[in-house]
Amino acid sequence: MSVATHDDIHAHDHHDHGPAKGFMRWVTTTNHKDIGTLYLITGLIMFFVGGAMALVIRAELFEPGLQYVDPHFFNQMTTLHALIMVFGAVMPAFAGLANWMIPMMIGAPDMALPRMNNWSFWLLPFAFVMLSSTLFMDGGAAAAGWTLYPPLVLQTGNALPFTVFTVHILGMSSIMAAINIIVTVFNMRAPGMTMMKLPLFVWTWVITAFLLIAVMPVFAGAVTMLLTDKYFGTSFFNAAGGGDPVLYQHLFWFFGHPEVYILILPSFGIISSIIPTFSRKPLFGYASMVYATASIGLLSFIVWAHHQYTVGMPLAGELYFTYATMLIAVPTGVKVFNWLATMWKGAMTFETPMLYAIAFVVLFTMGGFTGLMMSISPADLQYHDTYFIVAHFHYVLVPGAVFALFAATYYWLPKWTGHMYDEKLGKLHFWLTTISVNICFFPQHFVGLAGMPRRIPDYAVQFAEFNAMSSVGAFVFGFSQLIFAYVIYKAIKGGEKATSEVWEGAEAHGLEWHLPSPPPYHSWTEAPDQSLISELH
Amino acid sequence: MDDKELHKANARLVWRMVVIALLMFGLGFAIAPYYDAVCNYFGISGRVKEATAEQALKVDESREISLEFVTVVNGQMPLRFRAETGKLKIHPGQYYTVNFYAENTSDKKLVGRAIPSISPAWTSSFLKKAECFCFSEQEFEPHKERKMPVRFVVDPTIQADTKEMTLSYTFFDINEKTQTIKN
Amino acid sequence: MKKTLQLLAGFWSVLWGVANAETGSGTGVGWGALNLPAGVTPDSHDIHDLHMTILWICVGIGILVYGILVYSLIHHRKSKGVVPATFHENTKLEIVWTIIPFLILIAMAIPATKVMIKVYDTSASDMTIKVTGYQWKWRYTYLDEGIDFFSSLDAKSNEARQLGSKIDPATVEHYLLNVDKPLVIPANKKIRILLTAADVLHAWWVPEFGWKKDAIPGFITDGWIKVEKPGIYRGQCAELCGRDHGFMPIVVVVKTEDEYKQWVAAEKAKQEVGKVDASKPLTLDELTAKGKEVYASNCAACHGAEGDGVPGVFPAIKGSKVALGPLADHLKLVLHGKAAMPAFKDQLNDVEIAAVVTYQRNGFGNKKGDSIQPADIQAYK
Amino acid sequence: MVESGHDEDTGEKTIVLKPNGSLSRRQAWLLLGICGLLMGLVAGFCAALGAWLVLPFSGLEWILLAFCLHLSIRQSQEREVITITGDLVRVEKGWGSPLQTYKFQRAWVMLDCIQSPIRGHPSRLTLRLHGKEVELGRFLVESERQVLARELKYLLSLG
Repeated sequence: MSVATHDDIHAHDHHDHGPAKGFMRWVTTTNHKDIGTLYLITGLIMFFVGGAMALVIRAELFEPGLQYVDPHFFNQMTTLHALIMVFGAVMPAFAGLANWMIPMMIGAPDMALPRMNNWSFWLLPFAFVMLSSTLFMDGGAAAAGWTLYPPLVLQTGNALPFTVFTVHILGMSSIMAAINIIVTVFNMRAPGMTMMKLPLFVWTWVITAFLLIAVMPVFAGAVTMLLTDKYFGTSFFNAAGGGDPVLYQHLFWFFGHPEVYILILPSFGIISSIIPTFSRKPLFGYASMVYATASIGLLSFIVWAHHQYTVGMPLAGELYFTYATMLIAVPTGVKVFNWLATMWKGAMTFETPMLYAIAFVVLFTMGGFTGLMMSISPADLQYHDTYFIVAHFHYVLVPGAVFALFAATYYWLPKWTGHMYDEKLGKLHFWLTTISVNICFFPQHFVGLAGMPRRIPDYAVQFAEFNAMSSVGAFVFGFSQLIFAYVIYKAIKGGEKATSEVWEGAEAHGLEWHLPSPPPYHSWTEAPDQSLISELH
Repeated sequence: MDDKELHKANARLVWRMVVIALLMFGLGFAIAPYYDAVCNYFGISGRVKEATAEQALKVDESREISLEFVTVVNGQMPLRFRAETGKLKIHPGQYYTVNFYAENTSDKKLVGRAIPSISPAWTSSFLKKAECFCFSEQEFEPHKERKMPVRFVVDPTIQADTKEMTLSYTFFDINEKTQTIKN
Repeated sequence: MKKTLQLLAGFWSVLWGVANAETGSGTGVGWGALNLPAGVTPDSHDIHDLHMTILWICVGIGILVYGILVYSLIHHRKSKGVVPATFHENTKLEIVWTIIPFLILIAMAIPATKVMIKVYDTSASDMTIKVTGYQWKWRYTYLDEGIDFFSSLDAKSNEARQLGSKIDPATVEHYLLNVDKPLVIPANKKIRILLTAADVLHAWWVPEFGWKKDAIPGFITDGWIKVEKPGIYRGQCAELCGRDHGFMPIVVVVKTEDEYKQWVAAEKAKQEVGKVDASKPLTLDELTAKGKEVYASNCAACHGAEGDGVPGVFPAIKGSKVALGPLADHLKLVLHGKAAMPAFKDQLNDVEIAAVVTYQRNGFGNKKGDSIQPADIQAYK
Repeated sequence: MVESGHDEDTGEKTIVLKPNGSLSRRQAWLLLGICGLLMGLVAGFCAALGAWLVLPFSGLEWILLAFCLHLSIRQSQEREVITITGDLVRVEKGWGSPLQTYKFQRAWVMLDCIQSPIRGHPSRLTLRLHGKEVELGRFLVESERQVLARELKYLLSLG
């Protein structure tokens, strides 16, 4: 590694060169903005890929009977849709935002380890090519759901080792991104930028990064054990050799629960940046927001088995996980109340980012309510593995994480490109998306309660109406996203010049608004003035 | 750093990467025998004998627990597996022997392994076995039946309101597994 | 277009039904179509009540939160000329909205705990039924009666659910929720359900009974039911278990105690008959007719209703070497299985095996012309 | 950061340049300790359940974290010490101890501050004499470099 050490330092030698030209600029870049852009574009592409898979699922479910795909292929679609959306769309998009914004927000010229930053991005395209290639293998891609539960997943053909290696590569990429963020935030803050002055987006990402480095090894270990069980005759999860298939579930969810918070905590940060700006008021309860995020992070380690209420845990276990899970409602509630209090008596305007932020608060709270219902173990014996669950987690992930990403994109797009986006198209995108997302997912609550299990390619006729409605919503939602892609394209190409402040009064809400739009290739070669920092909050 | 030096450094890096790739590839082949060796050394082979030596316990005649025996054959294993009795009323502290029978209904030799499971799960620590066929490999000649005794006791310290327990054995085909590995 | 109109009409009728529903009932149009069924067991009533309680608490909190939000959105907007306030902290308020949710949670946890303890109490049951999950059917074993049978998707649904079957599911009664042989249990008896699986994870779930539980290979899990009123209750496998996860329904027929006893007697008698039958020769037509039924519920899932199979995954029977080759090889494959092909030795009796093999050798244009008798199967064994 | 002072004994004028680093060695160890504890607990818990394969992954990750922190801190411990005596300007560069030393005749040395032609790109500050050149404070932010340039110009011109 001595070579890398040398090069990391060496990278600073090139500060005085502008960006290289052409394709190689992007391959060799160590610039946090370039890498952020790459991450964001990858996230958007994978959002469309995963979305296309969702549309295959919804097309098949439009009416009862099998019309288009074989059930085995359907299962591959549900599996890959989830893996791609989680690891391909949402996580890279958040990593992209972190790369773009964190150095600008803490007053640093770049990320702490630019070379590693490049590597952690460029692992992703290879991972996704590998994952997609499994679709064309003998026996098809993994079809056991994104949770990859054994023994079912061990019936996968040649795709299993590729899927497992994809997970390893994705894990490596996220770990390097997380470590980079931790090191950057701890060592690269501008003088005067204390921890309690960090913008909430940075705080939520730091906590996310800690969650990532804590749980990624568990997932890596668990999938490796799947591999050794299948190919090397070990019996970690094989009852025949004295193993336990439920152990995998414990390991998976020990990773998986913090993982879902990895998907939502940065959204909290984004929403906490946007609401104060458009309410023209400081964020209410900054300190309690930080503590609430940290306690959500901590709680996420001790509630995992609420995903497995039906595996036959001892009664004491069921009750413990019920109580622990219910507790999460407290810090989450604090966050929602703080956002409400921020809006209260503000002078609100409703540009697209604010619309998305408000929709986030409303719809994420919906997902929170169903989450609270599911935390109650006896009730979850009914909800478990039904469409009620599907509705719940899509409410927290689509109008939650994805809406936060939309909001962030509209909020910072003028800063990134130097051009205002098309407000009319933005609003059109917002209304189409918000209405269709509800048409898509709200009826799923009903079919779930009425008894439709999840992950089935075909269903009994009494569920037909709501499923048809849900499919219509999904298609409208899917195609509305083309508007989003077009708005971004248009803003990159040109448009009304954005000021450095972009939004009225934004300067009070973060250092990034003191840089010109678009910001210089290296952000804070000029240290932010102490007075700017002390004015924050 | 001039060009010549850079060129040298790059060449070195390439060589290092090639060596690392070869090592990783080799490790892939080495890991299976290595795993076996480690397991043999530490005695982790998954073939743990769960039986403990018989000890004298105070028999609690006043209490009776209904113990149910369940047999399961996993997958497509051609085995007819049953317990001699479906249910037994037992006193905690007293030793009992129950015979299990398994018949190979195929023309081929079978190797199987039985895994116990106890319900309610928390009672499993109270059911102690002095003799058991579980976890060890069992061979079945074609069309032959084998008798496999289980000798056990329920610890008298078990919670007073325990009235029912279920002991299940599931037979897994080990042949199948060794075959898939060879493939 | 016509399809869409039909769907819209159907959707309208559901909403209309909801609006006019007086009472909650488990089936048909009404609240049941939108909400958790009230159920037919003590556990399911408790769970339903608990669900409603939490739902209303959530609705209450929702009204409060959304009310404040909407008020703020209407009154605190810049276009109304509001001057933004500058407050950004209020310790007292923050403590209040930490403590109050905490108290609400405690109020929810108490009934939840009570219900959970009841659900877990499987003691003092009247009978035990072992349920084993297979890919993709259920096996029911009455531990006390010695009755043991498989239960898989009924032939009609199975035919209609094939890709490109051109059969409208709406014309199939209980589409995907019907089986060839349902589980039969007596009403008002506490029945312990013991769950396990033979290959991968499954989960046994009848919504009207209030709970589901995973079936895990090598392990047993349990639950109990005490159904209050006779009737037919339907459910499905709830844990992804492979290709045909969506096609392994559960049907439970609950009979009065007397009727149940009659059923048990008849079932035992039938098992005797099955043995006698085996020695009687059958005609080719009888065999193919019976074979078609057996094929539909046991083979069609993989090999296709028309014997076409799935290229590269499941071999076709139409024109296959096995079906047109020596009988011994064909029987060996059916009886003992191979790789993904299950062994049907213990799942089907001799008559059924003879019939299905005959059907395979003579159906799908495989004009082999031989009729296999149950006696041949016994001889082969 | 630019710190200037006098050597008490010799009365030499010294300027110490260091890059911004908000994490001290001690804090870094604390951070590593907390992460190690967290990851150790998690991996230990999994190993206790029987999933010991998590341990090597956790271990590798901790080592990577430690390595990255080490790199970043090493970068922020880069130092440049400029000492000005009667007729000599000495520049020492290094980490911990001086690795490179440059000496210039005070009377003849030239101070150059070149603005980058690209907007927003950092300027370069160099000392030059007879084809020998050394760049100063590459790791400084722009405003600090300007302060340094002004101070050096003043000190050198005092003659």
